[in-house]
Amino acid sequence: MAMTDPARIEVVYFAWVRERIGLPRESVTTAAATPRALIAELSAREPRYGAAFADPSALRVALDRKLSDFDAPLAGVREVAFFPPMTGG
Amino acid sequence: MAMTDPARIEVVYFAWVRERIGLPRESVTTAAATPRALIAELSAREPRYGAAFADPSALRVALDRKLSDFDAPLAGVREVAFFPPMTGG
Amino acid sequence: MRVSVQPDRFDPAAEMAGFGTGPTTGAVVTFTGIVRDDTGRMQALEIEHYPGMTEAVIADYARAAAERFGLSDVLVIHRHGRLAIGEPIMMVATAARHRQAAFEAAEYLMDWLKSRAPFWKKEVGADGESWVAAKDSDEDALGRW
Amino acid sequence: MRVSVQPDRFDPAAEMAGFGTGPTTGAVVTFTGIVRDDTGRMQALEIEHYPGMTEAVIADYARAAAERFGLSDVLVIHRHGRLAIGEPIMMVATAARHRQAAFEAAEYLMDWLKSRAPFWKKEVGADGESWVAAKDSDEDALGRW
Repeated sequence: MAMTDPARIEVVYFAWVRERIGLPRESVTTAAATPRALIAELSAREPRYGAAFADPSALRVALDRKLSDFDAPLAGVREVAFFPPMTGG
Repeated sequence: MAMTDPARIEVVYFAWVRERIGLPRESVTTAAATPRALIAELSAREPRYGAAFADPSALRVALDRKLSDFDAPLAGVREVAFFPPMTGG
Repeated sequence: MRVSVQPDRFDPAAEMAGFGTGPTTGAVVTFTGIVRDDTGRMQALEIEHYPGMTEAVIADYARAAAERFGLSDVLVIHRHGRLAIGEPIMMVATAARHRQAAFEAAEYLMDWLKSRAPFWKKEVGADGESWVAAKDSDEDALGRW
Repeated sequence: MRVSVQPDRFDPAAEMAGFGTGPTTGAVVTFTGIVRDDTGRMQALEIEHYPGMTEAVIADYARAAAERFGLSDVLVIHRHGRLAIGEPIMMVATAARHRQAAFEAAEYLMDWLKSRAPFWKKEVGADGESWVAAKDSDEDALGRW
């Protein structure tokens, strides 16, 4: 798993991701270098994360409130959000 | 020129066709079988008709208030309208 | 369905109020055309029409749009007579289940009314009057339907 | 340009009043999305959003639409929270010189907001709750822009 220096990141969840994890947001200290590494790390913690992150292709990720992708670097990012595809309009 | 039994027809003009002819409408007794024959007949009468009808491709025709074409039969028609292409909306 | 051909000014916002209510409407689209002065020398727009034919043609297209796009409501208002800069010329409103049908129906109506409803526009300006010429692009737009 | 992300109900007709006035506007298009009950068993629509990101994303698309389509004005209102059947969810309005630009800008905004603005809809019904799934067709619609 890609690692970097541990940093404190706000992790935010929406819609059914939030419901499965049971939290709207949490602070995580992690050395994960990418969102993909971060969800692997969280999924190893507790089954509820595994249930939320089971299929990354059904998820979207935003870094500091900009839509991004699961292999983007987390270095310097303060807020990571995971959510299902949007249904606005 | 295609002819039929003479009949009294209301002929109606709009926009610059009306302006060139100088009338919004008139009753015409004609044996013309089609709008094309009718404009030939009217054009032979006076130059102002010739000026209005010089280029039939720049004109549209309606028979009894339905858009039609210059070779449609006039038999039974009570109102013929000549006008430029529409500019609604 | 409502169709009005009228000389009187109307308020598009007021016409929109109450349009397309009902449990099957998920999308409402409105189009408003407004008298625009591109030259800075226009004083008014005069719209001539063919009484009797105009109303029938608009009603035909409104019915066709309602059927083709499954509209739950449709509204067309078109003015004639002398209009000042900034005044609304016409309005189309469509209500449907989904956004695509509402958008397509409004564009369908606009495209057909532009070239098939018997209206003729004349620009009245400081330099005189001139009839607005029909555009080939408006006729071409009909090809998509 | 005006963008509002709000829990409060709004009146699309009132929002349309005064929108897109100005001498270069010849065409105004509005789109309103309304809570629809297709099953007869829905009680409400709950809309969750990402505060801070939502406003920024909508403003970005509104600016992009204004530039790309030469809009003289643009308005986006989108609600969040709990909405009853028949209430307006969101509204887009575009003002341009010509009808095609106004229509295209409104559809462009709708297509992008549908799939890129961070909102999530949940249907609340007599039988329970369910998140609305994103449609492939909405993602596909982005291909045209």
